[in-house]
Amino acid sequence: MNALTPVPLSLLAPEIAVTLALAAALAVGMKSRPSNGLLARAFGALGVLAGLILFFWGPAYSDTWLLRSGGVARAWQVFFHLAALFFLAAHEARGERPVALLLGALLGMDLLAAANDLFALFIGLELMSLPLYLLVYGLRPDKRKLEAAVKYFFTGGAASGLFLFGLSVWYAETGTTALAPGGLPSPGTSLALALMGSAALFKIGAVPFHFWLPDVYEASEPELSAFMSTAVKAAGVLLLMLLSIGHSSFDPLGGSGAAFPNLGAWLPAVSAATMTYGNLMALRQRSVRRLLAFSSIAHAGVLLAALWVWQDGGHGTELSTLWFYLGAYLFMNTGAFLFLALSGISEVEQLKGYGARAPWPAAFFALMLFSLGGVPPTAGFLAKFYVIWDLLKGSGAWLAAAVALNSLLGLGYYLSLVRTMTLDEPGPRTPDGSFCPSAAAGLVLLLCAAASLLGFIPEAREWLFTLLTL
Amino acid sequence: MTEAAFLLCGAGAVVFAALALFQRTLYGSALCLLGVLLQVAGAYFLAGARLLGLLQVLVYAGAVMVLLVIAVMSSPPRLARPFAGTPPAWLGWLALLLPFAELLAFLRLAGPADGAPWRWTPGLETQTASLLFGAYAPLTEAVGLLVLVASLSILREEP
Amino acid sequence: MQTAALVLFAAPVSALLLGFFVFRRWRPEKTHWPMLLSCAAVTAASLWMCVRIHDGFIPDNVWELPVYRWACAGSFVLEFGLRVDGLSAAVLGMVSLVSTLIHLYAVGYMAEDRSFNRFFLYFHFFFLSMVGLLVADNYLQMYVFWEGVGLASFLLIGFWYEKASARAAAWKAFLTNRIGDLGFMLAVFLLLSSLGTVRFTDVFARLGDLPHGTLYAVAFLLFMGAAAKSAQFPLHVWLPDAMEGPTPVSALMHAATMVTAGVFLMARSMPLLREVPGVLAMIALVGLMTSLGAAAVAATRKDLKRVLAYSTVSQLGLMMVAIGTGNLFGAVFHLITHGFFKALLFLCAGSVIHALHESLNGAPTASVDDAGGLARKLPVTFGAFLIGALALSGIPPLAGFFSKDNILEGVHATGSLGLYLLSLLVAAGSSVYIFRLLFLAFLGERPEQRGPKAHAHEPGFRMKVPILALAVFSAAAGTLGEPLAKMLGAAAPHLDLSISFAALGAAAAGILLAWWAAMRRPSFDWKWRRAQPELERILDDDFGWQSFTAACAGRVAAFSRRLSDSWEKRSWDPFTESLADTAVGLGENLTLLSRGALNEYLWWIVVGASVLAGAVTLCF
Amino acid sequence: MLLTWLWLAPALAMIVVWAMPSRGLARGTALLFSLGLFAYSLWLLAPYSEGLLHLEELGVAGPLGIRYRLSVDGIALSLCWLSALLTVLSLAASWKADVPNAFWASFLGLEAALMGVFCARDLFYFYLFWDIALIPMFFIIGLWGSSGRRKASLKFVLYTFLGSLSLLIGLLALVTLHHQATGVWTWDMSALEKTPIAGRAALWTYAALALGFAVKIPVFPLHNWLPDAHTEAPAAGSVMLAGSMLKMGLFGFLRVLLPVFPDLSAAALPVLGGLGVVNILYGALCAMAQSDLKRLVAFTSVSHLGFCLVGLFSLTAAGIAGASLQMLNHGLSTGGLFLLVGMLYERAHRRGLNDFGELASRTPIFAFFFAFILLSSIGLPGLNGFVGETMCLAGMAKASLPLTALGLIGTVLAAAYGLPAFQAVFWAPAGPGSASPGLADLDLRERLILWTLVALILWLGLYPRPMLELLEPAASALAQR
Amino acid sequence: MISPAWVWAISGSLFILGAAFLVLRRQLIAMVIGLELMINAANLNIVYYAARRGDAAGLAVAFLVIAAAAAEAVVGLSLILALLRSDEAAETDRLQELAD
Repeated sequence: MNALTPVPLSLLAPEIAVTLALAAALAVGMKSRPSNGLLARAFGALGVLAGLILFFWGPAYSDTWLLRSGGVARAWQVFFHLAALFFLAAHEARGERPVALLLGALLGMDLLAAANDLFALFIGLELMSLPLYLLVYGLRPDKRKLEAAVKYFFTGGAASGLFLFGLSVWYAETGTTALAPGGLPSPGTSLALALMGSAALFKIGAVPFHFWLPDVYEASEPELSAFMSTAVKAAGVLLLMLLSIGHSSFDPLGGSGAAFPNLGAWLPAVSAATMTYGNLMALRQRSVRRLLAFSSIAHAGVLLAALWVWQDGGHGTELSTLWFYLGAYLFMNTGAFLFLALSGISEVEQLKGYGARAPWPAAFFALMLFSLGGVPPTAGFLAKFYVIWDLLKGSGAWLAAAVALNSLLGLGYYLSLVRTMTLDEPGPRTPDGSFCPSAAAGLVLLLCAAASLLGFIPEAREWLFTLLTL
Repeated sequence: MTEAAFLLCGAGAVVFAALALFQRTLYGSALCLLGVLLQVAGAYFLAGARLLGLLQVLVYAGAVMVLLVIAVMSSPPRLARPFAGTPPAWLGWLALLLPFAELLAFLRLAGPADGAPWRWTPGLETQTASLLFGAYAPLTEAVGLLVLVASLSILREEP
Repeated sequence: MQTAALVLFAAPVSALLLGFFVFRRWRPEKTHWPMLLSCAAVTAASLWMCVRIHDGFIPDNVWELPVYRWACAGSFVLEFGLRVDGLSAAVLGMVSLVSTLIHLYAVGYMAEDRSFNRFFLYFHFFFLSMVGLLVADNYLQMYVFWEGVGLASFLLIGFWYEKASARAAAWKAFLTNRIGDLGFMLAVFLLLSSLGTVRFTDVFARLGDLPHGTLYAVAFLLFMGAAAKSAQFPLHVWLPDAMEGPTPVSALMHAATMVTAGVFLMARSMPLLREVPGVLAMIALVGLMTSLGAAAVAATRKDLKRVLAYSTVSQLGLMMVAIGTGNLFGAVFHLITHGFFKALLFLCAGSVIHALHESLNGAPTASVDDAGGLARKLPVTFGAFLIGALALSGIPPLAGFFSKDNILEGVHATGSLGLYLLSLLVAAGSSVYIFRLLFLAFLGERPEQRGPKAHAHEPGFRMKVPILALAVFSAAAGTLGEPLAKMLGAAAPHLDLSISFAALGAAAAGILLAWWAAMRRPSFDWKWRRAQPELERILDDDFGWQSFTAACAGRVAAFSRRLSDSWEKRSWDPFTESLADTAVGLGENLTLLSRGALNEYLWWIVVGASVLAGAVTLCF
Repeated sequence: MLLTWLWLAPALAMIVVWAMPSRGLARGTALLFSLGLFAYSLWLLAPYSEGLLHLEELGVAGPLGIRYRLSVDGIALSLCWLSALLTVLSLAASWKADVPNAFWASFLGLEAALMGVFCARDLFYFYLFWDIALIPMFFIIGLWGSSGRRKASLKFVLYTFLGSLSLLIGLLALVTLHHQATGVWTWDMSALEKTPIAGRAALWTYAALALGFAVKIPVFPLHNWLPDAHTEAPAAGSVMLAGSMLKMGLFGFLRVLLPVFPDLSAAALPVLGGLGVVNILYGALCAMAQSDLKRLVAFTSVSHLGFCLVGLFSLTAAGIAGASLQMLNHGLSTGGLFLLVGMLYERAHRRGLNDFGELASRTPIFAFFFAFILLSSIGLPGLNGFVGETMCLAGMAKASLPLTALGLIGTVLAAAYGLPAFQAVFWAPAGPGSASPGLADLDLRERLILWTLVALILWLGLYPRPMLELLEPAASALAQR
Repeated sequence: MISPAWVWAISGSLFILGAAFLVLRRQLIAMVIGLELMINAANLNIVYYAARRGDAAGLAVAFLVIAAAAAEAVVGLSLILALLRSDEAAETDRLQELAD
């Protein structure tokens, strides 16, 4: 591949569509109108949707020096676009700025998925992170949001720094920033990968890089937390996958590489620590948002376990397991956060007796919680089921046991939320039953509910995989 | 010889950085940072990346420093402890000792691959420019977007 | 035969159903009619069976009828059926006859009780269970009715459940019987697992297939069951307390339905027991020991029914001695005669209680202190009691003489002089205690005795008839020896004069001793015993055994409380629950890692990345 | 579709009942529906033949080897009957409760899950239904239980979920081991039975599965979720919990462990049979010390299920058939006892042993039913409990005499806990502050419910052969493995 | 010829010093300085090797990194300014409201 060959523009059509939407949103904001937000969201959703369609319009697989399109990348991009759509459907701010920022972050993610090159990865990472710092800050900031944004910025900046330094080491060692190491792995490349891997773990929210996460999720808008807990986490997983594959023409369907040979040694430990920590911390939370934040840390641990099996390789189903887990998590966690956004609940206290005030929203939330807890017949159960199965197929029996025990811990707090909602008498702080989602948000709720009931279909993972690799 | 000068510039940068760390005032730290940035720019010059050195001076010593100065000036003029209490300082130093020790161990045990000799490549910067607007164009664009997005932070929030 | 067998079940079952569904609601005070009719029908049927068997109409003296397959799984098959042979027919005849009379008696005795209907339901159920037990054709079926007997005894002993003592006695009876049943069931399981069948015919035919150890175990375990039902040491503890029930219940239990079941089981298993002389010897010894001990206790009790109860224990011991000496005929013969005269004695005691009931404050039993000089007030009862006492003592020509004599002959035939002498002692002892009771209650007129009220009177007609009938049977049952022997296929009994005279002498000596102690030197009962509270206590305690078993039961109860409180409620349950708290507590401790300080977050990132980098690079 | 309806119909009915406009309508519909389903489940005997009813399959097995497969053998069919019957009875028993639609719907949901468990032939669906059953029970305990329900509901779900997770790992390991041995992915029970698996991994798998099932039964020392759950659940909930849900664990042993690991099961006899005996004795001893009627009955449950375990692990046709029968018996008698205690609680709002007295004369009908069902529960011959216990122990006698003897001690202890409790409530004089005065006797509805039970108890006690003939083919097949 | 190990030592030290700012300093502005130091350390490495190998791609990377770093600084400093404007000192120990 000639280094000087420019990437054909046609391959970038989806990204261009999103960029245009970004521009349109900004253009909307030139004049101050009350309908700015809605208009911008409409443009944004249009762009994201157009991008989604264009992904499938383009070639099934193409690989240039810097960027790829189609293939596995597309699956991730579809995921990111869905998460963005959910955010746009749920977010009801007035201005156009959040839309523009979100589209920026989405572009970063798209770039991340398509990147064939470490530097492209870095730019994708930055483009994803910077708008998020500002999104957390929010349109009408309060002290807590500002604090969260500052914390996020500095920890995220440190992570970027680590990534960049890792990149420089990689470049020093191999003479290229391409993901293909070209030659045997050396201590230098290992060091580089460890530094870059730390940045990925930071995005995933793995122990001990997770401390920013609960603060940020607690302070920011619930729909933003939903976006971050799904898309950003997925981006982190993707980053880690790319690092461990390290192959320019990588097609994980065909097998895995070994650029990060020691992933096997430490990833299970990090995974177990992460899920245990997340669950133990979640058990004692009084704020629902913070609780869900810690729960997302716990889920990150399970994701890492799935990632480890995938990297361990050889069983042919691991990537689909990972995707299914992410997919199920996208729906159930979005649903849970969306419930918080629409009902205006943030403290566990406020949930008391909510089931009596608003049975249907409460039932919806309970469904999401059961799904997060991994109780059949929900998609969350199926996701854990696949992960444990894959772990047992390999040599990860102890990690499988850890995942199982952790889902018990998890059920402990999910279920006590359900209990608070249904068993307790309504308290003075329980909001009334008003719960009126917009049409778009209602659609998302329905989607989440429907997707969470997938547990009856044991082959759902295979279906999803076929769908994503059309 | 140039190589030695490069190293000297680098060492200067490290010295300035260390100085910056221990400055009690933000003002002092910012000045020291300027020193670091200039030293690094000098190193770029010496490495033959003159355009890059220039950019370093313009962007960093120019734009970023301006921002820093504005921020420093906006903060209330009071003399405060430079170091945070949590975690305790000794724990913080301990944590920093770890990567230092690792760095030394790494250099001693593994060391970087000792590749080709220092080599001047004429036309490198032209190549760089064509690359930036050729194959790297999407990335350049992305960085442009990045700057655009960053600029959104300057927007005033609505009243 | 088939019709008769049908009557055996159909009559009591339909009587019970009628009593439960019809009479209970509509005419509770008439409940006894279906029961009496059913008793009569069963008696007729069983007597007819006796005749058929005695007259040799039944080949081999065994008539069997498979009824239905109860349960089956794989090779495990259990059939229910009927088996009527000489043994069961004879016992059945006695049981139904005595039961009928006691039913009749109970009509009068319970007439004023407000739970008249309930009483007869239980009472008849008792009877039904006993009948079923007698005609069962296999061990498991026998066990089914065996437990029915136990349940009925529980309900009836606790019939007057307002009293704590009645409740406790009922429970004690059931529990003790269950302990014995444990042995019975284990024997059943042993037979099932080694032979695959529990049918008497099959088991006895295939005894040779059983290993010797199994045979011993089965025999021993069966005896364990029998010991509980027939109140043999060490499982006899429930019987004295069982006096808490109404007197007809005691009569039925002691004469016909309950305690005979154990002896019957032993008699039934005789072919099996004969294979294991060791167990036989043990049975004889246990029987003798029980017999002696019970006689000693009986000779010193003051409570009418209690004396009679211990006398039953003692007589049952004698029957066990007969079993132990392989004397099947003697055991069954004594069982039958004992059934008659013990029922008679109890019914008389019932009459006494009935006569005294005003001074008893509703207590179901009476002490000799309450009685005294009853002979004048209750001449008929006294006469009947005298007949019963003579029969029990073994004075010819009354029933007890023949059966007891036969047992003693059997013992003598074993050649063990000690056993023989001790058995003679038992015979003497039985006349001591029963005549002591007779003298004290009916003839004694000590100032310490309260005596009957002026208007105390004989019971009514319905109670007198059974007493008189039983008196006749007690007097004449000795003649049943010959036909019984024919039915059992045993050699006809003959009197060995030397042994007869020895027995007679022992009995006479016993009566004299009783007369001397109760009438001539009453200081024994009224002074000396009171001066020896320690001895009194020991005797009351069955030589310490009662309190020992109570202590054991207390231990188990305490253990269960400890298990439930200290372990389950205070240790294990809190421990499992504390696991949840531990998890929450761990989360509490984990918060120490971060207190919301940004520098700390960054510190962790630096440390994490360093550790990761170090690990990866060094592990490389 | 014959069997599919068995779980699908109550699941749909659950939604219908939920959506009913009024409470009364919901109640009526639910009862009617459960009655219909019971009739339907009885009718299933018609197409049933040769020990197995209808393999129902849907689609083809995908790459995971999972396929929707239902079928019932005699044992499963009898458990379906039991679940359907108990649902009817518990709904009828709660007739007077003023509860929202969700109450009635929960029971139908529970019924659906139970039917699914008993019918599933594919381990995936087996597990799916297994876990789904937890959710309605969580709400039944949590929403309509007594004062301690908040804690008890969570304890119940978490404790049993621990078992479920162990079960899940065990099932996955089993399927994976089977794949390693044969190269085929399958979750089909009948296929898994064909390839014996041995070795260390098999042992771990066995342990995981056994743990999963044991929690549900529950086996000592994992039993202590049960007393709390029973005590706090509403009467109808206790009935379903004891009557049907606990059977899931035993059914699991029977369906999965015994056929797939015959050798390991034989080797596990001392452990699991021993635990069965411990269950018998421990449950009985603890029951002796209880002063709360419901708690007492809960501990008797522990004891009774010990007999089932003993029967199962005798690995003889008699023992297994006896254990299956004992499952039914336990459902009837313990279910009946819970119903009775519930009726008492409904009237007096108390259920301490010493809160009552003299009930035998005050409420004779109630006393009769209580005595009858209690006697069935403590294994009086002629009633159903005896048949089951006898067959279990008779089976065990072939395998291990000491265990049989120890198990028999449980029958003695049964008398030691059952009768004093009966005496305290029904015979003892009512003390001051007793709840006895003014208690109304049973009404016609309650009597009808209890007569049903009494009739079945008598039938199974006196003439169990038809039922045993239904259970026997499956039991013999298991015993021969 | 001087060993490249020296370059590594310098860039590594610079990077660790940057991290030291983040871990130790309490003024947010100083922490921004730390971030810049980290980025510069990486860039120094890249430029050294790019120059040594005559690799235009490395230089292009360095170019874009400078721009990205500037963008990051903009965002960071804007957040700090927002903090300062809401009458707060821009110091870490004032940011402990969100905590467990």
